[in-house]
Amino acid sequence: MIELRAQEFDPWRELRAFETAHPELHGKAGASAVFAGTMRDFNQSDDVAAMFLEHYPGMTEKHLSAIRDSAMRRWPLQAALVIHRIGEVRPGDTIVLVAAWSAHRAAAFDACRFIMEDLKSKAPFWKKERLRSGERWVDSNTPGFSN
Amino acid sequence: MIELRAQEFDPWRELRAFETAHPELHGKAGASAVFAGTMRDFNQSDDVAAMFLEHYPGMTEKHLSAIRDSAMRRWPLQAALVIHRIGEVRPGDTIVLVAAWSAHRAAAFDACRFIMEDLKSKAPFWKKERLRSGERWVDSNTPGFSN
Amino acid sequence: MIRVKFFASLREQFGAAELDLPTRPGMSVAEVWNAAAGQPLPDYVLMARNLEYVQSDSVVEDGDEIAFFPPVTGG
Amino acid sequence: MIRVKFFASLREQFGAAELDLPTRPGMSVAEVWNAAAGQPLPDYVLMARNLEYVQSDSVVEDGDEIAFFPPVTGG
Repeated sequence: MIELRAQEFDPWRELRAFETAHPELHGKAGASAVFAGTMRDFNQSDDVAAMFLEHYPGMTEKHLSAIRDSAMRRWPLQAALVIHRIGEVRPGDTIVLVAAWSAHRAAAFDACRFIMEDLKSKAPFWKKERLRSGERWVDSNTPGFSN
Repeated sequence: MIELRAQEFDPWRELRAFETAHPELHGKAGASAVFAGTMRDFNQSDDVAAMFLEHYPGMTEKHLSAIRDSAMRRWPLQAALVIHRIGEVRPGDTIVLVAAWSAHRAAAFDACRFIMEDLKSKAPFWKKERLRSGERWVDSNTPGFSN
Repeated sequence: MIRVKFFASLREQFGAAELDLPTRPGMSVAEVWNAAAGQPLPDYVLMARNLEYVQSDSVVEDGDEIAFFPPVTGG
Repeated sequence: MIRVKFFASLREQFGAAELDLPTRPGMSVAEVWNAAAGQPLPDYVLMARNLEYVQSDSVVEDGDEIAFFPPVTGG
């Protein structure tokens, strides 16, 4: 499932709801790997009061679906979920939720991270931060691997 | 936090409760990586009706705490959580929940996987499966990386 | 005609989210940028044709939607 | 005296979860196994001394808790 959300959401509640809606996972998916990205109230030493998340209607949904499909082909997943916020976001709000369910942990871990890295580097979203001193576009995402 | 649980638990509810109990994470932890391991109703082609999870009281808690402390030293984490079931477990029950909170996703992902791999390969737990045809000890865990 | 879209800082820079342009046979995405922006295409700009990433030498067709945007910062 | 513990399949194999054994000076964990199990230590068996993993040549002391168990299968 791929979804863009204009309202605040609780990632853990979404995961419960998704598993409840997919009873076929019960007793089959031995492993689920999850990533939740949250808006911090600081970035590059400045206090960030709020943020606007712009996207490209049509392309963003299409790209997220393509990432998910690609992960489903590459690993033996039983399900994969991507929810991403759009519009006005406040500190502490969840921005992105990615989850992958599989029979074994290697596939779940690898697929979850693959989806996140592709999303961070290619999915059409742009953050504009609102600081006390004014607004600014975020330049670029930091790399997702330590070395 | 490290905990052994004798009763069934919902991993997503635990994560909500943990974040509610740690308001200092709000707006600070930009990334959380989570793994939930669930009992499957099949293993090596046999139907598994139930399972008993034996542990080594004293050593198991000590080892899990040491893994968690080691992850907290190695990565800039704001929090890390490990909950593991003991005793009678049924298909669909969550066996293990690991979560790591950090300002950036690389640390959260790496730490979550590190804790899981150490837990799988070294934490003193032993699974005995109950099949229709009788009981058997699980021999060994499968490797956690694809290649 | 093709529909040209700008997003984020590029949209603000050009003061418009979208505009329509006449096409010429064999026109590339880089030439669409030149016609729309009146300046050479900067290296950092990303391009999409009909909702999929393309390179600047990709050829456009009548009826296409061509988008230009800065590096993405989602997640 | 030392306290010797067996877990999982080893516990079932020996029919006992724990037993007390007298120590000898310089006694190794492998020798504790020999004295408790009456057979050589198999390669696959894991060992802990006072709740921490040790090797089979580790020397025990009076009052120690020594545990033997098969490969772990948690998580």
